[in-house]
Amino acid sequence: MLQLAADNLLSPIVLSFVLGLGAALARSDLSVPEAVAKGMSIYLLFAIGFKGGVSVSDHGIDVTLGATLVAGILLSFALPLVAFGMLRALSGMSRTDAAAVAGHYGSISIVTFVAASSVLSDAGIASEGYMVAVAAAMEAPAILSALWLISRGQGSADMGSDLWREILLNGSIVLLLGAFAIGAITGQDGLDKIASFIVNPFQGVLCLFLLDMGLIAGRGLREAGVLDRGAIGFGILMPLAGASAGLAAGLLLGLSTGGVMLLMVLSASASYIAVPAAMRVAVPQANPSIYLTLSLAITFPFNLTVGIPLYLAVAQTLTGG
Amino acid sequence: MLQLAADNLLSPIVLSFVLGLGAALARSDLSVPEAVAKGMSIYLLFAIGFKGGVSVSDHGIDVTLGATLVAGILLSFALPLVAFGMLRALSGMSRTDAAAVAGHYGSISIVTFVAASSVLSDAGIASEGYMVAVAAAMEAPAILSALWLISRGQGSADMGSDLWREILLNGSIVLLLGAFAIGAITGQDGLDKIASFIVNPFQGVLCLFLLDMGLIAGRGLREAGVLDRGAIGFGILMPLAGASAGLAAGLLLGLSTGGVMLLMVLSASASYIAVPAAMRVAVPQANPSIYLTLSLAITFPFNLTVGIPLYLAVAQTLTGG
Amino acid sequence: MLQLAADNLLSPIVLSFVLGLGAALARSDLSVPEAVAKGMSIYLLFAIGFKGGVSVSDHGIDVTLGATLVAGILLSFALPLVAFGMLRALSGMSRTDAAAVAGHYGSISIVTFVAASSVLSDAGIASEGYMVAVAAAMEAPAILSALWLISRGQGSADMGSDLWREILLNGSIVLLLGAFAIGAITGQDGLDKIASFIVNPFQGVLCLFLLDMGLIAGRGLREAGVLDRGAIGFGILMPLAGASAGLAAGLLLGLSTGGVMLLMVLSASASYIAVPAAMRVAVPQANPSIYLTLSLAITFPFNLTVGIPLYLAVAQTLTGG
Amino acid sequence: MQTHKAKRVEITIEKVMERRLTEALKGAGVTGWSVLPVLGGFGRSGQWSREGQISRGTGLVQVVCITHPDKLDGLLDAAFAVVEKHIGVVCVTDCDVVRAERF
Amino acid sequence: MQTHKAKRVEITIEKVMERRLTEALKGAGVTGWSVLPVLGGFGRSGQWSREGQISRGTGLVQVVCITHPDKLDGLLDAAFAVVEKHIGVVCVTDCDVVRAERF
Amino acid sequence: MQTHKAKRVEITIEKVMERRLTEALKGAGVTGWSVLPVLGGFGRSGQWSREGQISRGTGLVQVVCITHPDKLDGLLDAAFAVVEKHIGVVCVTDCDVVRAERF
Ligand SMILES: Nc1ncnc2c1ncn2[C@@H]1O[C@H](COP(=O)(O)O)[C@@H](O)[C@H]1O
Ligand SMILES: Nc1ncnc2c1ncn2[C@@H]1O[C@H](COP(=O)(O)O)[C@@H](O)[C@H]1O
Ligand SMILES: Nc1ncnc2c1ncn2[C@@H]1O[C@H](COP(=O)(O)O)[C@@H](O)[C@H]1O
Ligand code: NA
Ligand code: NA
Ligand code: NA
Repeated sequence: MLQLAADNLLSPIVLSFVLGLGAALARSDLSVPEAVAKGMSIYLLFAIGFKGGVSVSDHGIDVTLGATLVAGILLSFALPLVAFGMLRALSGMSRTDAAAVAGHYGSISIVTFVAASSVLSDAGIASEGYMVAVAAAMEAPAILSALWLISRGQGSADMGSDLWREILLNGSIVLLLGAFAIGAITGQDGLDKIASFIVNPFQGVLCLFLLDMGLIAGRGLREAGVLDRGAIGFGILMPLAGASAGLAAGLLLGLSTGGVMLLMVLSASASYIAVPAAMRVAVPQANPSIYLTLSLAITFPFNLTVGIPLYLAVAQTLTGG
Repeated sequence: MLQLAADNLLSPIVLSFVLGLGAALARSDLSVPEAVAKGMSIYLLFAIGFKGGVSVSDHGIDVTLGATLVAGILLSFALPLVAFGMLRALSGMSRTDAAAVAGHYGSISIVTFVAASSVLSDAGIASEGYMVAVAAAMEAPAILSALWLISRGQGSADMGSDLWREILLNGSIVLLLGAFAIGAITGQDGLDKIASFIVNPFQGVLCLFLLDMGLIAGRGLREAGVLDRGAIGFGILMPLAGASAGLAAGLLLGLSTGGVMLLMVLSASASYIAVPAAMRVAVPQANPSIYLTLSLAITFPFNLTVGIPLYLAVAQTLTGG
Repeated sequence: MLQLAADNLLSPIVLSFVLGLGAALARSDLSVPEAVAKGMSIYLLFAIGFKGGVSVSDHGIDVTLGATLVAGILLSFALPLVAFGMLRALSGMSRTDAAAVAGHYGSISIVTFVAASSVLSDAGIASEGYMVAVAAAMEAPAILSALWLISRGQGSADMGSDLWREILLNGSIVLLLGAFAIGAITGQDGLDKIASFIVNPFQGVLCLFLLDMGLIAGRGLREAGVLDRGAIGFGILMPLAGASAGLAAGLLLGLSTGGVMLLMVLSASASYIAVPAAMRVAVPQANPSIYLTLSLAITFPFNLTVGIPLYLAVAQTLTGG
Repeated sequence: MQTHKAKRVEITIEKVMERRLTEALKGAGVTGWSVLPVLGGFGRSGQWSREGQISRGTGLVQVVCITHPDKLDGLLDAAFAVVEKHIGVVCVTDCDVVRAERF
Repeated sequence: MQTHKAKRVEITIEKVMERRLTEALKGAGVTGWSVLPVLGGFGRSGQWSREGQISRGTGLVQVVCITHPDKLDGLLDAAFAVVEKHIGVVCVTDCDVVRAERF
Repeated sequence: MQTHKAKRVEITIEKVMERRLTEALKGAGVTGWSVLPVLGGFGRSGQWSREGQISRGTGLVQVVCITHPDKLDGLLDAAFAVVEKHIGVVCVTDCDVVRAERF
């Protein structure tokens, strides 16, 4: 377990993140152009989706696929309520801000998922290929819960008729599910054709992407003054709560060791793509610095460094994997 | 033949295109940054040019090289006249618009060529390496024909003294021919040094590039209202006419199966890079929506999905390859 | 030696540079988007730094590491004085411009270093992994010498309190040293994980990067009118002087053949990233066209085509390697 | 050269609101607009920069709309309805245009 | 601070015409200009966006030129000769500059 | 719609000077600004373009700052102290803003 943690902390991907973090904190002008960051994120989504699809085409559709999708959706609905309760107890932030933050923690961070998958494949631990689809399914429901929390208070949320289409068809969901479908259709043959693009260089691209995430997290930390102490505590406790819920669900569903760990990671991670965009449109009065800083500068680093090896160790112990 | 068509339709590159198309039609916000799209197109041009050059350096210059170049240039000059006649018969568009469209169909689409090459190499069918140079040679002559068609009518085309330099030295021609020359000079040794960059990941990059082409085509289709029914029919019939001309030329020249198929593809495809730019400068009164929509949203998808396997089957049958 | 020069001149990387140069001189519109160029430079810095670090972790820290670092720093301080003297003798440029140029030649060009490393690895010649750290150490001291030269004259240099932090923490130094540290920490294990990203495609990416450098150098040459004949002579003589100083230092330090050659390359090359930025802030009255044209359009091409094989031949002869 | 009075309206707004704003402008009958990128900025909600951004929730654009003075009030009403609760700046300048029939 | 009257001319034009326009501006004796990217827009010829564009034929830029009022007419004539048949917008604003000797 | 007089200051300056300029603006008490990219340009120091630039020393940005007329003088003094020795252009336009309390 300690060995595992050390291995994880000293892997190129975590160290690349730390490099970016340090550079931003030292106010270096190191930066990754927006277009390059977007390009890498397209690459990662395409690759992880495709590989998930191929794995489903290899192993057939598991009987638990449907149940796991439902579990993921329920977790995404339910976790914001937990998060909201915790935030109101721990932190002095406004009801609206707390609800907006809560929405982020019900949803998921795809890069955390990608990093966890890459730890699994390094360790040679298999997982259900359809977890990619579960990740996609967990993106949006949390937004509904957040808006419900806001509308229950005095605040008002502005759900234009188009917002739902935008959320459900946002680029990252479409790309992830689309690549998943392509992988499932073309299977191992398709993978063979493009493996030297989406498999071999994957970890290297992930390094550079995490370098950029580190830069963003570091810039965020420099503005961490928007967070009170309770909020920071929340940013570390909530992933543990989420992971526990994911663990329980994964064990109930009888997922493999890798699958349990990935469901923990999804539940523990917080969105920084789909949910912020939806919140800016629907709840402009909520302060974006709060939810982006918590998600990117507190919870993401925590999951990447401590969370992933911890969740894996727990999943291994409890599934006997 | 049916098997071939199915294989092609279910390949990762065609499915990636379909994904982009679907995402754009569903108005997802999925998008590829302009800089990334340009970067991938530089990569594809460099790789395809280089590999063509290496193949020439391997097999020596074929006696038919010169004849094929001349044939390509003649096709590029002649096809716009065919296209113009067809358009005037089928569609109600203005003389100027028809001439501008016609210019696009005499010229070529390098991505269609790239996709066809990749189908050939998947199927293990060889082709003349110098077809890359033929592709470059076919880019520009069609522009002259289009301008001649316009000036014959009442319309006027504005050929500033610089336009020719711009057309002949446009980035994609220079890069394609330059990489071809580098490949021809450095040969197999050069290829060995950079094969893991330009050969192995090639199909994967092509997938992402076609994803973007799908997005563009899909956005185009949403504006397909600018096209009347006759114009849409033209967008499908003209590639067949072009391919037939290319087929005749290829058989006359005695090209290999792969070479015949590539000449069909070049003749069947329509430009969306060099010609639109020239038309915007020289014939601003022609409506760009018409020629871009036809070329990108009708003919490109047709060639990618139906055309390429069809042309290959025909070439195989008639060359006995 | 002639063979070596020919091999170098006819390698894909040099030919790619020549292609870019020719395209720019012919005023083609070929161009690489800024974001893509920056992305490739991040890739190259990360890869070269990482591999240097891995090599240090493999071979342990050489006793000469410290001495070589000190030598590099001294060279960076001293070479601007040589350059300034030469410029005042050869060219009619103003004292301020001469001092600004001199600063560039004390510092280093990381792409020249990368190209030289790739020639070494092609030739199977080993070198000290820590030369990457020496490269980083040589970036900044020359700036101090330049500012001292300017302040000694009537000119004034404006060293805001922040400029030093900016120079020492500029993105390329941070990335190079950071990747070096990651490579040193993760060693061969880390390299194995990302080798198919940072090792295999390296030369190919370098080709495209040099294509862009060729475009920039070519655009620069079109404005070479800002340089008098003496300045152009300086742009070729100064690298030879620098290389001689580097050679002497390398032999004194007892570096390997590859190490001597790399120290020559560092001393011979001129900055175009860190120093221009510092000069724009501190000495805005110095003309950027002069120092950028000299560095990018004269010295860089000279080193890439003639310098690198020459320095390698000399290093091999004198070290018996 | 003959020029005509017009109004140049420059609206700095979050990228996520762009489509909503331009729909509103269409509704107000404007004949065109252009969207320019914004790299970063500073305002009451702090400082931000586009570099390395991966979140869709951040980032601004500038929508520039040149319009006939008679349409200004309608345009401002429509724009303000969108911008009101959101961060952003609306700035109107007098200008002269050629080809007035276009606006 | 001492300022001087000047004119700010903003020309939105297709990228393929950029060099022709700036050559014309040089011919009209202007002392400088800046080119800004345009991400997308809407006009009589429809709506367009730069995202994922690979065609060289599309895409706009904005050329901003600050000039002395005396040079305005020459500038507009020169610019209009280029823009006339092409899509694009020309918009002139009064402005104040420091360092007037530069314009 | 109720609008208020304000000033739009547009400063075109080298990217390396951006932070120094915005710090000076903060010092002068402005409440916000936006930074726009510049792709290329022409001036007394020649022509340049951003394409393929790898040097950190080149490249311009445009800093746009909308401010209350009373703050203009302080802003110009602060900006000019930074811009003075550097290349760049400062251009001030009258404008109208909604939500005047913000500036
Ligand atoms: N006075 C101003 N001048 C120019 N841009 C501004 C101004 N105030 C705000 N902005 C822009 O609008 C964004 C949001 O402003 P705010 O709503 O004040 O946080 C800032 O980040 C700036 O990009
Ligand atoms: N009134 C306007 N205000 C701002 N930009 C405009 C306006 N009209 C046109 N444009 C820009 O100019 C482009 C071409 O316009 P048009 O020639 O009307 O099709 C549009 O796509 C916009 O980017
Ligand atoms: N009159 C002008 N109008 C607009 N931009 C200008 C003008 N003069 C200079 N610039 C911009 O400022 C940069 C530096 O100008 P200069 O200091 O004259 O070399 C140029 O490259 C342009 O981008
Ligand atoms: Na979660
Ligand atoms: Na054709
Ligand atoms: Na040097």
